[in-house]
Amino acid sequence: MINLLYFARLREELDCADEALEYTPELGTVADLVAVLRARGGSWSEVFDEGETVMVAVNQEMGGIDSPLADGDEVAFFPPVTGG
Amino acid sequence: MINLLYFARLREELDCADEALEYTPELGTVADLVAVLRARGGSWSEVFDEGETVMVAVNQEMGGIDSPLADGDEVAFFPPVTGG
Amino acid sequence: MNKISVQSEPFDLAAIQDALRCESPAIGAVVTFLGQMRDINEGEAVTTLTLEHYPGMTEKALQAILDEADQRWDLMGIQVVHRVGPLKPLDPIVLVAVASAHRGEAFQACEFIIDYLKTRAPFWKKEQTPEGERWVDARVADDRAEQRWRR
Amino acid sequence: MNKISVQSEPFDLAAIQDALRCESPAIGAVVTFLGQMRDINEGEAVTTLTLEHYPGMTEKALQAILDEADQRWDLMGIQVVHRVGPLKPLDPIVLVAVASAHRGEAFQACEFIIDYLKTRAPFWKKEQTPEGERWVDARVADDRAEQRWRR
Repeated sequence: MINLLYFARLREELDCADEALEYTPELGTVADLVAVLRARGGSWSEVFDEGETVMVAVNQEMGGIDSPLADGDEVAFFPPVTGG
Repeated sequence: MINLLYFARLREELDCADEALEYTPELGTVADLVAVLRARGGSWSEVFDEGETVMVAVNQEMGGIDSPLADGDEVAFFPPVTGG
Repeated sequence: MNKISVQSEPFDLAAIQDALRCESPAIGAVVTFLGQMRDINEGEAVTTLTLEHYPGMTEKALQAILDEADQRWDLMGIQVVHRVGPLKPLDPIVLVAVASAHRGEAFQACEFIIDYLKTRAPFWKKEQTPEGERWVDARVADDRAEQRWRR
Repeated sequence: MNKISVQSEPFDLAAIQDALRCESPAIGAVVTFLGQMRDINEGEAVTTLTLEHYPGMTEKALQAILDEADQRWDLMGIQVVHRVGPLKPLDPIVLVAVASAHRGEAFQACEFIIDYLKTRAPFWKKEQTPEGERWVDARVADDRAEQRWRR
Protein backbone atom coordinates (compact mmCIF):
# COMPACT_ATOMS: atom_id res chain seq x y z
CA MET A 1 0.00 0.00 0.00
CA ILE A 2 0.90 3.62 -0.43
CA ASN A 3 -0.51 6.01 2.17
CA LEU A 4 -1.55 9.25 0.54
CA LEU A 5 -2.09 12.51 2.42
CA TYR A 6 -3.43 15.82 1.10
CA PHE A 7 -3.08 19.16 2.91
CA ALA A 8 -4.55 22.65 2.92
CA ARG A 9 -6.07 23.84 -0.36
CA LEU A 10 -5.46 20.45 -2.01
CA ARG A 11 -7.34 18.62 0.74
CA GLU A 12 -10.31 20.94 0.29
CA GLU A 13 -10.34 20.86 -3.51
CA LEU A 14 -10.05 17.07 -3.61
CA ASP A 15 -12.37 16.67 -0.62
CA CYS A 16 -9.93 14.05 0.63
CA ALA A 17 -7.51 14.19 3.58
CA ASP A 18 -5.98 10.73 3.14
CA GLU A 19 -6.40 7.41 1.38
CA ALA A 20 -4.59 4.11 0.93
CA LEU A 21 -3.66 3.12 -2.61
CA GLU A 22 -2.72 -0.41 -3.71
CA TYR A 23 1.01 -0.49 -4.49
CA THR A 24 1.97 -1.85 -7.91
CA PRO A 25 5.45 -1.96 -9.47
CA GLU A 26 4.23 0.49 -12.11
CA LEU A 27 4.35 3.18 -9.38
CA GLY A 28 8.09 3.62 -9.77
CA THR A 29 8.26 7.35 -9.04
CA VAL A 30 6.09 10.22 -7.88
CA ALA A 31 5.50 11.05 -11.55
CA ASP A 32 3.82 7.67 -12.07
CA LEU A 33 1.62 8.23 -9.04
CA VAL A 34 0.64 11.72 -10.22
CA ALA A 35 -0.37 10.27 -13.61
CA VAL A 36 -2.69 7.78 -11.85
CA LEU A 37 -4.27 10.53 -9.74
CA ARG A 38 -4.66 12.92 -12.66
CA ALA A 39 -6.44 10.21 -14.65
CA ARG A 40 -9.25 10.20 -12.07
CA GLY A 41 -10.64 13.31 -13.79
CA GLY A 42 -12.68 16.11 -12.22
CA SER A 43 -10.93 18.05 -9.46
CA TRP A 44 -8.11 15.47 -9.54
CA SER A 45 -7.09 16.40 -13.05
CA GLU A 46 -7.32 20.08 -12.14
CA VAL A 47 -5.26 19.84 -8.95
CA PHE A 48 -2.59 17.73 -10.62
CA ASP A 49 -2.63 19.66 -13.90
CA GLU A 50 0.85 20.29 -15.32
CA GLY A 51 0.41 24.03 -14.80
CA GLU A 52 -0.22 23.70 -11.04
CA THR A 53 2.49 23.99 -8.41
CA VAL A 54 2.13 21.00 -6.13
CA MET A 55 4.75 20.02 -3.57
CA VAL A 56 5.36 16.44 -2.53
CA ALA A 57 6.90 14.77 0.49
CA VAL A 58 7.86 11.08 0.54
CA ASN A 59 8.06 9.56 4.01
CA GLN A 60 7.94 13.06 5.50
CA GLU A 61 10.88 14.40 3.52
CA MET A 62 10.56 16.93 0.72
CA GLY A 63 10.68 15.10 -2.62
CA GLY A 64 10.22 15.78 -6.29
CA ILE A 65 8.58 14.33 -9.35
CA ASP A 66 11.49 11.88 -9.73
CA SER A 67 11.45 10.57 -6.15
CA PRO A 68 11.28 6.74 -6.20
CA LEU A 69 8.36 5.01 -4.50
CA ALA A 70 8.19 1.70 -2.63
CA ASP A 71 5.48 -0.36 -1.00
CA GLY A 72 4.55 1.15 2.39
CA ASP A 73 5.59 4.69 1.57
CA GLU A 74 3.77 7.73 2.94
CA VAL A 75 3.30 10.29 0.17
CA ALA A 76 1.91 13.76 0.88
CA PHE A 77 0.80 16.39 -1.63
CA PHE A 78 0.36 20.04 -0.68
CA PRO A 79 0.60 23.61 -1.98
CA PRO A 80 3.71 25.75 -1.40
CA VAL A 81 4.11 26.25 2.34
CA THR A 82 3.14 29.53 4.03
CA GLY A 83 4.10 29.23 7.70
CA GLY A 84 6.22 31.49 9.84
CA MET B 1 35.13 78.88 29.63
CA ILE B 2 35.47 75.45 28.08
CA ASN B 3 34.10 72.57 30.13
CA LEU B 4 36.34 69.54 29.83
CA LEU B 5 35.26 65.99 30.64
CA TYR B 6 37.37 62.82 30.75
CA PHE B 7 35.96 59.30 30.74
CA ALA B 8 36.95 55.73 31.53
CA ARG B 9 40.66 54.92 31.19
CA LEU B 10 41.51 58.57 30.45
CA ARG B 11 39.78 59.78 33.60
CA GLU B 12 41.78 57.30 35.67
CA GLU B 13 45.12 57.98 34.00
CA LEU B 14 44.69 61.75 34.29
CA ASP B 15 43.10 61.46 37.73
CA CYS B 16 40.62 64.06 36.53
CA ALA B 17 36.91 63.71 35.69
CA ASP B 18 36.23 67.30 34.67
CA GLU B 19 37.66 70.79 34.74
CA ALA B 20 36.89 74.27 33.46
CA LEU B 21 39.46 75.90 31.21
CA GLU B 22 39.63 79.62 30.40
CA TYR B 23 38.59 80.16 26.79
CA THR B 24 41.00 82.11 24.61
CA PRO B 25 40.77 82.78 20.86
CA GLU B 26 43.91 80.67 20.39
CA LEU B 27 41.71 77.58 21.11
CA GLY B 28 40.40 77.55 17.57
CA THR B 29 40.03 73.80 17.20
CA VAL B 30 40.29 70.58 19.19
CA ALA B 31 43.89 70.30 17.94
CA ASP B 32 44.79 73.57 19.69
CA LEU B 33 43.18 72.32 22.90
CA VAL B 34 45.02 68.99 22.72
CA ALA B 35 48.33 70.87 22.31
CA VAL B 36 47.60 72.81 25.51
CA LEU B 37 46.75 69.64 27.45
CA ARG B 38 49.76 67.73 26.12
CA ALA B 39 52.06 70.56 27.21
CA ARG B 40 51.09 69.91 30.84
CA GLY B 41 53.54 67.01 30.83
CA GLY B 42 53.39 63.82 32.93
CA SER B 43 50.36 61.63 32.32
CA TRP B 44 48.86 64.41 30.17
CA SER B 45 51.58 64.15 27.57
CA GLU B 46 51.25 60.35 27.62
CA VAL B 47 47.46 60.25 27.27
CA PHE B 48 47.49 62.84 24.47
CA ASP B 49 50.59 61.46 22.75
CA GLU B 50 50.29 61.38 18.95
CA GLY B 51 50.38 57.59 18.99
CA GLU B 52 47.36 57.25 21.28
CA THR B 53 43.80 56.81 20.04
CA VAL B 54 41.66 59.37 21.83
CA MET B 55 38.09 60.15 20.82
CA VAL B 56 36.56 63.56 21.28
CA ALA B 57 33.01 64.88 21.52
CA VAL B 58 32.17 68.57 21.26
CA ASN B 59 28.86 69.53 22.85
CA GLN B 60 27.96 65.85 23.11
CA GLU B 61 28.47 65.10 19.41
CA MET B 62 31.35 63.02 18.07
CA GLY B 63 34.03 65.34 16.76
CA GLY B 64 37.55 65.22 15.43
CA ILE B 65 40.87 66.98 15.70
CA ASP B 66 39.60 69.72 13.33
CA SER B 67 36.34 70.45 15.17
CA PRO B 68 36.07 74.20 15.89
CA LEU B 69 35.74 75.38 19.49
CA ALA B 70 33.85 78.33 20.96
CA ASP B 71 33.45 79.85 24.40
CA GLY B 72 31.06 77.76 26.50
CA ASP B 73 31.65 74.49 24.68
CA GLU B 74 31.60 71.12 26.44
CA VAL B 75 34.51 69.00 25.23
CA ALA B 76 34.88 65.36 26.27
CA PHE B 77 37.87 63.07 25.71
CA PHE B 78 37.60 59.31 25.98
CA PRO B 79 38.98 56.01 24.65
CA PRO B 80 37.22 54.09 21.83
CA VAL B 81 33.81 53.04 23.10
CA THR B 82 33.08 49.44 24.20
CA GLY B 83 29.38 49.27 25.06
CA GLY B 84 26.74 46.88 23.81
CA MET C 1 20.44 22.76 23.58
CA ASN C 2 18.00 22.96 20.70
CA LYS C 3 14.26 22.70 21.22
CA ILE C 4 11.35 22.59 18.77
CA SER C 5 7.69 22.95 19.68
CA VAL C 6 4.60 22.93 17.45
CA GLN C 7 1.62 23.81 19.59
CA SER C 8 -1.88 25.28 19.61
CA GLU C 9 -1.36 26.97 23.01
CA PRO C 10 0.16 30.44 23.35
CA PHE C 11 3.84 30.50 24.30
CA ASP C 12 5.73 32.45 26.95
CA LEU C 13 8.26 34.61 25.11
CA ALA C 14 10.21 35.59 28.22
CA ALA C 15 10.41 32.07 29.65
CA ILE C 16 11.79 30.72 26.37
CA GLN C 17 14.39 33.49 25.99
CA ASP C 18 15.45 33.25 29.63
CA ALA C 19 15.81 29.46 29.49
CA LEU C 20 17.94 29.84 26.38
CA ARG C 21 20.17 32.69 27.53
CA CYS C 22 20.77 31.24 31.04
CA GLU C 23 22.02 27.90 29.72
CA SER C 24 25.61 29.10 29.81
CA PRO C 25 27.51 32.21 30.96
CA ALA C 26 29.57 31.80 27.76
CA ILE C 27 26.54 33.06 25.80
CA GLY C 28 27.02 36.70 24.84
CA ALA C 29 24.22 37.21 22.32
CA VAL C 30 20.64 36.07 21.85
CA VAL C 31 18.81 37.07 18.67
CA THR C 32 15.06 36.50 18.58
CA PHE C 33 12.61 36.67 15.71
CA LEU C 34 8.94 36.91 16.60
CA GLY C 35 6.36 36.69 13.85
CA GLN C 36 2.85 37.80 14.77
CA MET C 37 -0.53 37.95 13.07
CA ARG C 38 -1.30 41.14 11.16
CA ASP C 39 -4.89 42.38 10.89
CA ILE C 40 -4.50 43.21 7.22
CA ASN C 41 -2.97 41.28 4.31
CA GLU C 42 -2.86 42.30 0.67
CA GLY C 43 -5.16 45.19 1.46
CA GLU C 44 -7.90 43.14 3.13
CA ALA C 45 -8.90 42.97 6.79
CA VAL C 46 -8.19 39.58 8.34
CA THR C 47 -10.12 38.58 11.44
CA THR C 48 -8.80 35.06 12.01
CA LEU C 49 -5.83 33.13 10.72
CA THR C 50 -5.85 29.34 10.89
CA LEU C 51 -2.56 27.44 10.74
CA GLU C 52 -2.61 23.89 9.40
CA HIS C 53 0.46 21.66 9.45
CA TYR C 54 1.66 18.15 8.65
CA PRO C 55 2.13 16.46 12.04
CA GLY C 56 5.27 14.35 12.11
CA MET C 57 6.89 15.93 9.08
CA THR C 58 6.79 19.43 10.58
CA GLU C 59 9.08 18.51 13.47
CA LYS C 60 11.46 16.64 11.13
CA ALA C 61 11.63 19.57 8.70
CA LEU C 62 12.36 22.01 11.54
CA GLN C 63 14.98 19.66 12.99
CA ALA C 64 16.72 19.48 9.61
CA ILE C 65 16.82 23.29 9.40
CA LEU C 66 18.27 23.56 12.92
CA ASP C 67 20.87 20.89 12.16
CA GLU C 68 21.98 22.83 9.10
CA ALA C 69 22.21 26.07 11.12
CA ASP C 70 24.34 24.26 13.70
CA GLN C 71 26.67 23.07 10.95
CA ARG C 72 27.06 26.51 9.42
CA TRP C 73 27.54 28.56 12.59
CA ASP C 74 29.01 28.14 16.06
CA LEU C 75 25.80 28.33 18.11
CA MET C 76 24.98 27.69 21.77
CA GLY C 77 21.28 26.89 21.56
CA ILE C 78 18.21 27.36 19.36
CA GLN C 79 14.54 27.46 20.32
CA VAL C 80 11.77 27.35 17.72
CA VAL C 81 8.08 27.51 18.61
CA HIS C 82 5.31 27.58 15.99
CA ARG C 83 1.63 27.94 16.72
CA VAL C 84 -1.05 25.96 14.86
CA GLY C 85 -4.82 26.33 14.87
CA PRO C 86 -6.87 29.57 14.96
CA LEU C 87 -5.11 32.88 15.73
CA LYS C 88 -6.25 36.48 16.19
CA PRO C 89 -4.47 39.73 15.24
CA LEU C 90 -1.44 40.42 17.50
CA ASP C 91 -1.16 36.71 18.40
CA PRO C 92 2.43 35.49 18.11
CA ILE C 93 2.75 32.87 15.34
CA VAL C 94 6.38 31.84 15.44
CA LEU C 95 9.42 32.39 17.63
CA VAL C 96 13.02 31.68 16.60
CA ALA C 97 15.63 32.39 19.29
CA VAL C 98 19.34 31.73 18.75
CA ALA C 99 22.14 31.98 21.32
CA SER C 100 25.82 32.39 20.51
CA ALA C 101 29.03 33.75 22.00
CA HIS C 102 29.00 36.72 19.60
CA ARG C 103 26.21 38.53 17.80
CA GLY C 104 27.15 38.06 14.13
CA GLU C 105 26.50 34.33 14.14
CA ALA C 106 23.29 34.64 16.14
CA PHE C 107 21.87 37.20 13.68
CA GLN C 108 22.78 35.15 10.63
CA ALA C 109 21.52 31.86 12.03
CA CYS C 110 18.23 33.37 13.22
CA GLU C 111 17.47 34.89 9.82
CA PHE C 112 18.54 31.68 8.06
CA ILE C 113 16.19 29.59 10.19
CA ILE C 114 13.11 31.75 9.62
CA ASP C 115 13.90 32.08 5.89
CA TYR C 116 14.13 28.29 5.55
CA LEU C 117 11.11 27.68 7.77
CA LYS C 118 9.04 29.88 5.47
CA THR C 119 9.79 27.75 2.41
CA ARG C 120 10.53 24.26 3.80
CA ALA C 121 8.38 23.60 6.86
CA PRO C 122 4.88 22.23 6.09
CA PHE C 123 2.61 24.95 7.50
CA TRP C 124 -0.28 26.57 5.65
CA LYS C 125 -2.22 29.70 6.51
CA LYS C 126 -5.91 30.26 5.85
CA GLU C 127 -7.35 33.73 6.37
CA GLN C 128 -10.89 34.65 7.36
CA THR C 129 -11.82 38.01 5.85
CA PRO C 130 -15.17 39.86 5.59
CA GLU C 131 -15.33 38.45 2.02
CA GLY C 132 -14.88 34.87 3.21
CA GLU C 133 -12.02 32.41 3.61
CA ARG C 134 -8.89 32.21 1.49
CA TRP C 135 -5.65 30.27 1.54
CA VAL C 136 -2.57 32.45 1.73
CA ASP C 137 -0.33 32.19 -1.34
CA ALA C 138 3.37 31.54 -0.92
CA ARG C 139 5.31 34.78 -1.23
CA VAL C 140 7.92 35.11 -3.93
CA ALA C 141 9.88 37.23 -1.41
CA ASP C 142 10.21 34.17 0.82
CA ASP C 143 11.70 32.10 -2.01
CA ARG C 144 14.19 34.85 -2.71
CA ALA C 145 15.09 35.15 0.96
CA GLU C 146 15.77 31.43 1.13
CA GLN C 147 17.89 31.44 -2.02
CA ARG C 148 20.35 33.88 -0.46
CA TRP C 149 21.56 31.05 1.77
CA ARG C 150 22.18 28.48 -0.98
CA ARG C 151 25.77 27.43 -1.46
CA MET D 1 7.19 54.71 18.83
CA ASN D 2 10.87 54.73 19.66
CA LYS D 3 12.15 54.55 23.21
CA ILE D 4 15.64 54.75 24.67
CA SER D 5 16.58 53.95 28.24
CA VAL D 6 19.99 54.01 29.96
CA GLN D 7 19.58 52.56 33.43
CA SER D 8 21.33 50.82 36.29
CA GLU D 9 18.26 48.68 37.12
CA PRO D 10 17.58 45.35 35.41
CA PHE D 11 15.02 45.48 32.61
CA ASP D 12 11.98 43.34 31.86
CA LEU D 13 12.63 41.70 28.51
CA ALA D 14 9.06 40.46 28.07
CA ALA D 15 7.39 43.74 29.03
CA ILE D 16 9.52 45.68 26.53
CA GLN D 17 8.89 43.29 23.66
CA ASP D 18 5.17 43.04 24.42
CA ALA D 19 4.77 46.83 24.60
CA LEU D 20 6.54 47.10 21.25
CA ARG D 21 4.74 44.33 19.40
CA CYS D 22 1.25 45.28 20.67
CA GLU D 23 1.52 48.88 19.48
CA SER D 24 -0.13 48.00 16.18
CA PRO D 25 -1.76 44.95 14.57
CA ALA D 26 0.06 46.02 11.39
CA ILE D 27 3.32 44.80 12.96
CA GLY D 28 4.27 41.41 11.56
CA ALA D 29 7.84 41.00 12.80
CA VAL D 30 9.83 41.88 15.91
CA VAL D 31 13.58 41.19 15.92
CA THR D 32 15.36 41.43 19.26
CA PHE D 33 19.04 41.47 20.09
CA LEU D 34 20.00 40.77 23.68
CA GLY D 35 23.62 41.16 24.75
CA GLN D 36 24.54 39.65 28.07
CA MET D 37 27.62 39.45 30.24
CA ARG D 38 29.96 36.53 29.58
CA ASP D 39 31.99 35.02 32.43
CA ILE D 40 35.11 34.82 30.29
CA ASN D 41 36.77 37.30 27.92
CA GLU D 42 40.01 36.85 26.02
CA GLY D 43 40.67 33.68 27.98
CA GLU D 44 40.30 35.19 31.43
CA ALA D 45 37.53 34.72 34.00
CA VAL D 46 35.52 37.88 34.58
CA THR D 47 33.60 38.21 37.84
CA THR D 48 32.15 41.71 37.47
CA LEU D 49 31.73 44.08 34.56
CA THR D 50 31.20 47.77 35.23
CA LEU D 51 29.64 49.96 32.56
CA GLU D 52 30.48 53.65 32.53
CA HIS D 53 28.82 56.12 30.18
CA TYR D 54 28.60 59.81 29.30
CA PRO D 55 25.23 61.00 30.65
CA GLY D 56 23.53 63.32 28.22
CA MET D 57 25.58 62.39 25.21
CA THR D 58 24.64 58.70 25.47
CA GLU D 59 20.96 59.39 24.88
CA LYS D 60 21.72 61.78 21.99
CA ALA D 61 24.06 59.29 20.34
CA LEU D 62 21.46 56.52 20.61
CA GLN D 63 18.74 58.83 19.29
CA ALA D 64 20.90 59.68 16.26
CA ILE D 65 21.38 55.97 15.52
CA LEU D 66 17.64 55.30 15.79
CA ASP D 67 16.85 58.29 13.56
CA GLU D 68 19.19 56.94 10.91
CA ALA D 69 17.62 53.47 11.15
CA ASP D 70 14.18 55.05 10.70
CA GLN D 71 15.41 56.84 7.59
CA ARG D 72 16.87 53.71 6.05
CA TRP D 73 14.05 51.27 6.76
CA ASP D 74 10.28 51.28 7.11
CA LEU D 75 10.00 50.52 10.84
CA MET D 76 7.11 50.52 13.31
CA GLY D 77 8.95 51.03 16.58
CA ILE D 78 12.36 50.60 18.20
CA GLN D 79 13.24 50.03 21.85
CA VAL D 80 16.81 50.27 23.13
CA VAL D 81 17.77 49.64 26.74
CA HIS D 82 21.37 49.73 27.98
CA ARG D 83 22.48 48.94 31.51
CA VAL D 84 25.19 50.94 33.31
CA GLY D 85 26.96 50.23 36.59
CA PRO D 86 28.14 46.85 37.92
CA LEU D 87 26.95 43.62 36.24
CA LYS D 88 27.42 39.92 36.90
CA PRO D 89 27.73 37.02 34.41
CA LEU D 90 24.38 36.26 32.68
CA ASP D 91 23.10 39.79 33.40
CA PRO D 92 21.58 41.38 30.29
CA ILE D 93 23.64 44.40 29.16
CA VAL D 94 21.75 45.71 26.17
CA LEU D 95 18.46 45.11 24.39
CA VAL D 96 17.61 46.29 20.88
CA ALA D 97 14.08 45.43 19.70
CA VAL D 98 12.77 46.49 16.28
CA ALA D 99 9.21 46.12 14.95
CA SER D 100 8.25 46.18 11.29
CA ALA D 101 5.55 44.90 8.95
CA HIS D 102 7.95 42.33 7.45
CA ARG D 103 11.01 40.58 8.82
CA GLY D 104 13.74 41.65 6.38
CA GLU D 105 13.69 45.27 7.52
CA ALA D 106 13.48 44.38 11.21
CA PHE D 107 16.53 42.09 10.95
CA GLN D 108 18.61 44.66 9.08
CA ALA D 109 17.67 47.58 11.32
CA CYS D 110 18.29 45.60 14.52
CA GLU D 111 21.79 44.55 13.42
CA PHE D 112 22.53 48.07 12.15
CA ILE D 113 21.57 49.60 15.50
CA ILE D 114 23.71 47.27 17.62
CA ASP D 115 26.66 47.59 15.20
CA TYR D 116 26.50 51.39 15.40
CA LEU D 117 25.89 51.40 19.16
CA LYS D 118 29.09 49.40 19.63
CA THR D 119 31.23 52.02 17.89
CA ARG D 120 29.33 55.31 18.40
CA ALA D 121 27.58 55.31 21.77
CA PRO D 122 29.76 56.46 24.70
CA PHE D 123 29.83 53.38 26.92
CA TRP D 124 32.97 51.82 28.38
CA LYS D 125 33.41 48.43 30.03
CA LYS D 126 35.77 47.66 32.87
CA GLU D 127 36.30 44.03 33.85
CA GLN D 128 37.18 42.65 37.27
CA THR D 129 39.24 39.48 36.91
CA PRO D 130 41.21 37.41 39.45
CA GLU D 131 44.30 39.33 38.21
CA GLY D 132 42.69 42.70 38.88
CA GLU D 133 40.78 45.32 36.93
CA ARG D 134 41.17 46.13 33.25
CA TRP D 135 39.42 48.34 30.72
CA VAL D 136 38.03 46.43 27.76
CA ASP D 137 39.66 47.36 24.46
CA ALA D 138 37.51 48.25 21.49
CA ARG D 139 37.20 45.28 19.16
CA VAL D 140 38.40 45.58 15.59
CA ALA D 141 35.47 43.30 14.70
CA ASP D 142 33.04 45.99 15.85
CA ASP D 143 34.65 48.59 13.58
CA ARG D 144 34.38 46.20 10.65
CA ALA D 145 30.73 45.42 11.48
CA GLU D 146 29.93 49.14 11.51
CA GLN D 147 31.72 49.78 8.23
CA ARG D 148 29.43 47.34 6.41
CA TRP D 149 26.64 49.92 6.75
CA ARG D 150 28.52 52.91 5.34
CA ARG D 151 27.19 54.34 2.14
